[in-house]
Amino acid sequence: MIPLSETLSQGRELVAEIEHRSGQKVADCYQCGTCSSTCAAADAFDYPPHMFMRLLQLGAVDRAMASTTGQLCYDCMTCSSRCPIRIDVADVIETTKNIADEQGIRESERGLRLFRNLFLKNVRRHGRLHEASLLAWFNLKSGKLTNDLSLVPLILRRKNVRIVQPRIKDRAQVRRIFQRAKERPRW
Amino acid sequence: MSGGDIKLVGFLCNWCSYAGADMAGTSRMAQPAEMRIVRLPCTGRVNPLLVLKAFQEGADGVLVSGCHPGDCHYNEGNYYAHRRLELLSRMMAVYGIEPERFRYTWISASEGARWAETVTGFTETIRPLGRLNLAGGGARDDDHHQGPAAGSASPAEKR
Amino acid sequence: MRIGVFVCQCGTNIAATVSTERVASAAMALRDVVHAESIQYTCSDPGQRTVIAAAHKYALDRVVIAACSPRMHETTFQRTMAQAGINPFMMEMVNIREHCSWIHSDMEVATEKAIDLVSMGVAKVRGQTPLFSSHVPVVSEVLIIGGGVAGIQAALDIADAGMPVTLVERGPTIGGNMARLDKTFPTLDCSSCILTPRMVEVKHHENIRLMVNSEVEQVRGYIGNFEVDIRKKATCVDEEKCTGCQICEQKCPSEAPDEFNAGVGETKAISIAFPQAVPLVASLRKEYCRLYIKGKCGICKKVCPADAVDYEQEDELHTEKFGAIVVATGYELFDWRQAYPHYGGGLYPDVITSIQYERMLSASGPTGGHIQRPSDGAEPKEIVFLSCVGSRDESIGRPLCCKVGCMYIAKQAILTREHIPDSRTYVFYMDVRAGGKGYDEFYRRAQKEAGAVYLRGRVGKIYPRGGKLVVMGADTLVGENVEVEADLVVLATGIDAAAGAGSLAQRLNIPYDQYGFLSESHPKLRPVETTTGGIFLAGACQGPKDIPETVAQASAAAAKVIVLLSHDELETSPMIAEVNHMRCIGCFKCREVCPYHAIEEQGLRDGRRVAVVIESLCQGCGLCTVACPPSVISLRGYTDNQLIEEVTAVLR
Amino acid sequence: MVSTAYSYYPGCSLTSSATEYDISFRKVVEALGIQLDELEDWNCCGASPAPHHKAETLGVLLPGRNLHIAGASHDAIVAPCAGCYNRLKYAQYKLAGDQDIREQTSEVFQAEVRYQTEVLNIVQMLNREITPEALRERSQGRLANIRIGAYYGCLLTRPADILGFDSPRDPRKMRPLMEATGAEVPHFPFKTECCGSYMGLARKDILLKASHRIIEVAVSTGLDALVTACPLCHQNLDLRQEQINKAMGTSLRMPVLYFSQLIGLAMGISPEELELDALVVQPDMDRWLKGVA
Ligand SMILES: Cc1cc2nc3c(=O)[nH]c(=O)nc-3n(C[C@H](O)[C@H](O)[C@H](O)COP(=O)(O)OP(=O)(O)OC[C@H]3O[C@@H](n4cnc5c(N)ncnc54)[C@H](O)[C@@H]3O)c2cc1C
Ligand SMILES: Cc1cc2nc3c(=O)[nH]c(=O)nc-3n(C[C@H](O)[C@H](O)[C@H](O)COP(=O)(O)OP(=O)(O)OC[C@H]3O[C@@H](n4cnc5c(N)ncnc54)[C@H](O)[C@@H]3O)c2cc1C
Ligand code: SF4
Ligand code: SF4
Ligand code: SF4
Ligand code: SF4
Ligand code: SF4
Ligand code: SF4
Ligand code: SF4
Ligand code: SF4
Repeated sequence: MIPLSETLSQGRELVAEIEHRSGQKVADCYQCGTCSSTCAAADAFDYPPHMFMRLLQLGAVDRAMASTTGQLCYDCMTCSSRCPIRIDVADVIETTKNIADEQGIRESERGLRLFRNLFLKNVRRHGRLHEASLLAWFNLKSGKLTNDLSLVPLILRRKNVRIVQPRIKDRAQVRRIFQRAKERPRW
Repeated sequence: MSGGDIKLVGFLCNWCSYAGADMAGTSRMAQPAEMRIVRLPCTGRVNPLLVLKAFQEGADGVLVSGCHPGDCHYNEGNYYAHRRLELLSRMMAVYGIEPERFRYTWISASEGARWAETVTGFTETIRPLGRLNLAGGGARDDDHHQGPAAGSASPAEKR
Repeated sequence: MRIGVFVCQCGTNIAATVSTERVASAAMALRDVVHAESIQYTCSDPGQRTVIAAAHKYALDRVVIAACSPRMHETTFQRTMAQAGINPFMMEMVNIREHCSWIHSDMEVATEKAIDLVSMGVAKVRGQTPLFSSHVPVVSEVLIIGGGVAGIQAALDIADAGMPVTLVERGPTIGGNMARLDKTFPTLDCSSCILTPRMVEVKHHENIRLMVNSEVEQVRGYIGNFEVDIRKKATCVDEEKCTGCQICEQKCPSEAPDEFNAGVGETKAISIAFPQAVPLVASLRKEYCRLYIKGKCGICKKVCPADAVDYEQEDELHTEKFGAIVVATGYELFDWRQAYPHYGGGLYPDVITSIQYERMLSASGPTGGHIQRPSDGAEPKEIVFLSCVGSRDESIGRPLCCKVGCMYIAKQAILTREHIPDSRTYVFYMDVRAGGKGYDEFYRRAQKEAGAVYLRGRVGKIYPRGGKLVVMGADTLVGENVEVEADLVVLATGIDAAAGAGSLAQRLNIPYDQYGFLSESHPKLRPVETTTGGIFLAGACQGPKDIPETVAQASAAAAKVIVLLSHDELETSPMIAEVNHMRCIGCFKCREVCPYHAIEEQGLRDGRRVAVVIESLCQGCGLCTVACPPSVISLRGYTDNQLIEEVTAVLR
Repeated sequence: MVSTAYSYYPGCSLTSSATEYDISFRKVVEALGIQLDELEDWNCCGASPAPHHKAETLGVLLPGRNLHIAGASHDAIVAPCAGCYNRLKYAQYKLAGDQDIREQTSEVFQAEVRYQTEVLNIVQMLNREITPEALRERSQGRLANIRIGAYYGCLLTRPADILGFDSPRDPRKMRPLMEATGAEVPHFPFKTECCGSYMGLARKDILLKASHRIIEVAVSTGLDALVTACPLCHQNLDLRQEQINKAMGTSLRMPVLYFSQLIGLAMGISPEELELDALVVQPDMDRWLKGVA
């Protein structure tokens, strides 16, 4: 049950924030479901995109922020490109997810959280991505040691494949970039 | 005070823009109150001298609005209007009037929202310019101010 | 000069934001105003009586009514004036409702503005002189453009009233889109059973002249006196001689697209659209004919037993006079292909439009009433209907609802079950719009009796797989994606105005919207009139409509025409231009600009040549007044002096 | 100093798991006589997880640094990886549109940020350097035996208002060059459907389903190969094709080529030089080139 009198007043500010940051109006959505029917990941979401939009329409932002939708959506924008109202659904989902992050709402999709953190750590350290070490660390930390190992020999069929990327020279600047992003994640 | 110090005059054609302004009213679209509308059959009836006369008599801005090109009730009235008014707007500076004070647009009977936006935008353009001060001396000076005109509480009176 | 000012409260519509009492008392201070009062509902019967009583009591010779828009009640109060013994044109309406009370919220501001507006009205009416209407004779013939069910209905109604009608249809036959339908909702009666007899009636009615393959080119004149150029295009067949035997069509070697059947099947370069066509006459389309492309053939001429084929035939241009015009140009289906690449963009043969499906259902259609997949001719078992394709879709600039899609999908689902009992139909929809008498019941029948599976959601993608079409949609009610492996997909495509409706509207000088649908004068009060006197609308040319509505509107338009033409003469507006002959310099700049050719040259006794205005032609646009170098033309009701007074009243 | 050569941004993938893309691209460019200068000291643009930082600082600063470096020496930068291209365009869009972002970025870079270098993807660049007519001339219908599908995926066209490259619903820009190879390019219904993106490590289940569908439709469309301009798509569709088949219980086979490999083949460059042997699903080159001298 969604207590609408409550959610609609309590959720108002956050919805306005989402609308402002994404430049989209949730009331524009007429719940046609095109977004969901085009989404390759919708089956895995607890709320497919149109229902995600609906939650925001009903002011149930807490539910939207805690849902797996924001975590699993990979911003492919298939939904946005086919929405008959031209709503950038992907942007709405992502903005909501960003706000959830800022509010410290923990992701339930642990694997993805881990992947993102490791990825950024990797880039922060080297300036470039070490695909191999990303895989190794991911497997180690997720406890799925053999994950994707079968791919490694397939990758190694390539001639120039670099197992270890050369680190970039101006690492100080990369550090500054990450420092700034940490201090002010948004402009 | 009726909505500020400035006074704006709008010359609107009966078929499109006047009806558009009606539509804005029917839809209760709030607008600034400085505009005074004069209804005409067609923008083709707007004599450039009439516009200049309005400025001379103390208008701070003049807006002319009619049907979209191709949609004139009289087929080609707005076509002539366009030619005349385009010339007029280029002449504004010659008369010592800021060109922004004169504008002409096309608004149809169904474009109430567009009318409301236009009035709002036009008013907001003129407000910072303030009152028009015609070097040649318009009718605004107090000694020109005669006759009972518009009621005792008229803002013009208090200027 | 004795002016009375009446300030309307319009209940609270005005009085809530404008102090009408203050406006009235301010008006009393204006020159020549001898009476001013505030009235609750001026247009009501007691309101009008108050005005009349005051007019007598204060011996008023001019009146200002500050109320709603003159576009609303000017004629009402002109009539009031006549009753009060005042010339109707000695009354000026001041708009303090639409242009004041409804757009402002501050009482002080709105009241001040209303006072300004009243002072403008008083200034203007002071310069007014009595005007008198004159009369012009009316042509009693009627032009109807478009021969769909709307044009047919209007033509028959008007012709039955005894007025001569010319029905102009640009296609080779009348009947329009309805002639292509199989059965019709909500009663499922057969479309041609209702329509064909009426088409034949048109053909034989003594008061109707039917012109097919014809288009309106130019329109001049005005209400009661239109002059219209009609082009009858050459079809290489003599309409009088052709017997409709179709031998030419059978023998013709050139294939041509079958527009009547919406591309289901092909026809020939010379053909008759369908067996019940009216008139039942062949036409030849040169763009597909070998004789015109390669210079060799001529078979049709040889085989025609009636000697009706005439390759030398030329376009005919007719110029005719009409008193009134009814526009009934109908609709076309939106071409969905560009806009929906995710539905295959027209590449998949088994994704078809609703009108194509309609042709398949029809027993007299190209498949003889058998539903067939275009790709392989097989009978489909799983059939998916998609509503709102090219409707309610802002991403392609088409937010409008097609209005008939939901209902004809229900119809087609029911008919599908009748044609193929072991079939299953699916309907993807967003809302089911079934608002007419018996309509909702009909749509429920599709679910209950025909077993149509209604799925609330739009389809995101269609793609072919193993001879079937995979339709990927969402069922928003269960919140999950769904998929159907369909044999045939039918799109309820959006409705557009007929091609060229916008340019026809420009020729007729009537307004139209961004989709080309023609605009009525007022959606509730004048739904069949246009803003141009004497031109009326019927049917889907005004916006999407079903047949009952189309026919009702056509009869309404006919009634309006009959009322108009039941008088021999029309009253004309006296608000027209007038030349001061004493001061005219004979330059004729005025004549150059007049859109109605209403100015002619006249010699005076002193030998000067001056301009005169032909009263019956002048429409009062005022263009000439501005063009005249010495400013000697005045427009009655809007003279230079009046306008200057109006402007200065508010600025002083 | 501004050079007429292109600044070349290979990005991380092209130098590790997708070197065949790098190699084949360089080979094609070399054959066309164009100079590529690899961007000096480039850094990762953050493409994979950065969608979730699209609106954020990192999404501008990381690719912004590459733009900045390129701007010192080149008029145009080419990024064959669709993800890199997408990120560079995004950073450029942000920098061009917002004075404040420009100032803050300049502060971090300790120099006035240069962001106006033209950003090109591989399709744009090759279309500029070799017209379809010229390629047709060179290829002499070399690939006439096969049917190939253009697979655009997501990052090359979306968001359309920022990338301004091709229609997001119905992209067609790959087609003219593909047809100039002599191959038949039938309509591929899944050309804009998502392959599952970077879900590979964390939620393989989602990815495999999405990729499976694309391969399945490619097979049922009767294609001999798909062509892509994105290393991530390639990874998901080619490298993981065994995983896909295993997870879905199918035995589909669909070679997936890089755009540069296809163009290279048409120009007569050998499959070995284009490193076609690195593909997991090997095309039947004998059949493809049957009858070609
Ligand atoms: C698939 C489908 C199924 C439908 N089923 C039903 C149903 O079951 N029941 C129902 O009530 N309604 C149904 N409708 C709606 C119905 O077709 C319309 O209500 C009706 O046809 C409108 O008639 P009309 O005369 O206004 O227009 P039309 O039928 O479009 O006729 C207009 C005519 O004007 C002609 N014309 C156009 N422009 C010009 C020009 N410039 N000069 C001269 N002539 C011109 C055209 O050639 C045409 O003959 C259906 C519609 C569709 C698309
Ligand atoms: C809440 C509500 C809101 C609405 N809002 C809108 C809206 O915003 N826009 C819109 O377009 N429509 C609206 N409508 C619909 C609108 O009211 C009707 O379309 C319209 O009033 C119908 O007019 P009518 O003349 O047919 O019937 P009515 O208005 O019902 O008039 C019938 C008249 O006949 C009289 N009468 C009845 N029987 C007899 C008899 N035997 N002998 C003599 N006289 C008799 C009645 O007393 C009555 O005066 C609304 C309806 C409702 C219920
Ligand atoms: S496609 Fe657009 S309108 Fe439709 S449900 Fe999704 S967000 Fe709403
Ligand atoms: S952007 Fe997210 S929600 Fe939209 S289609 Fe892609 S994965 Fe689904
Ligand atoms: S005259 Fe106009 S303003 Fe007055 S009551 Fe009638 S509708 Fe209302
Ligand atoms: S043109 Fe001649 S052959 Fe053709 S239908 Fe008419 S009469 Fe018959
Ligand atoms: S001339 Fe020949 S091709 Fe042309 S319409 Fe007649 S029979 Fe057909
Ligand atoms: S009538 Fe039905 S199918 Fe047509 S646009 Fe409206 S809702 Fe869609
Ligand atoms: S323009 Fe004026 S002066 Fe010239 S002919 Fe016409 S009325 Fe006379
Ligand atoms: S007002 Fe003048 S220009 Fe207009 S129709 Fe009359 S005569 Fe012609």
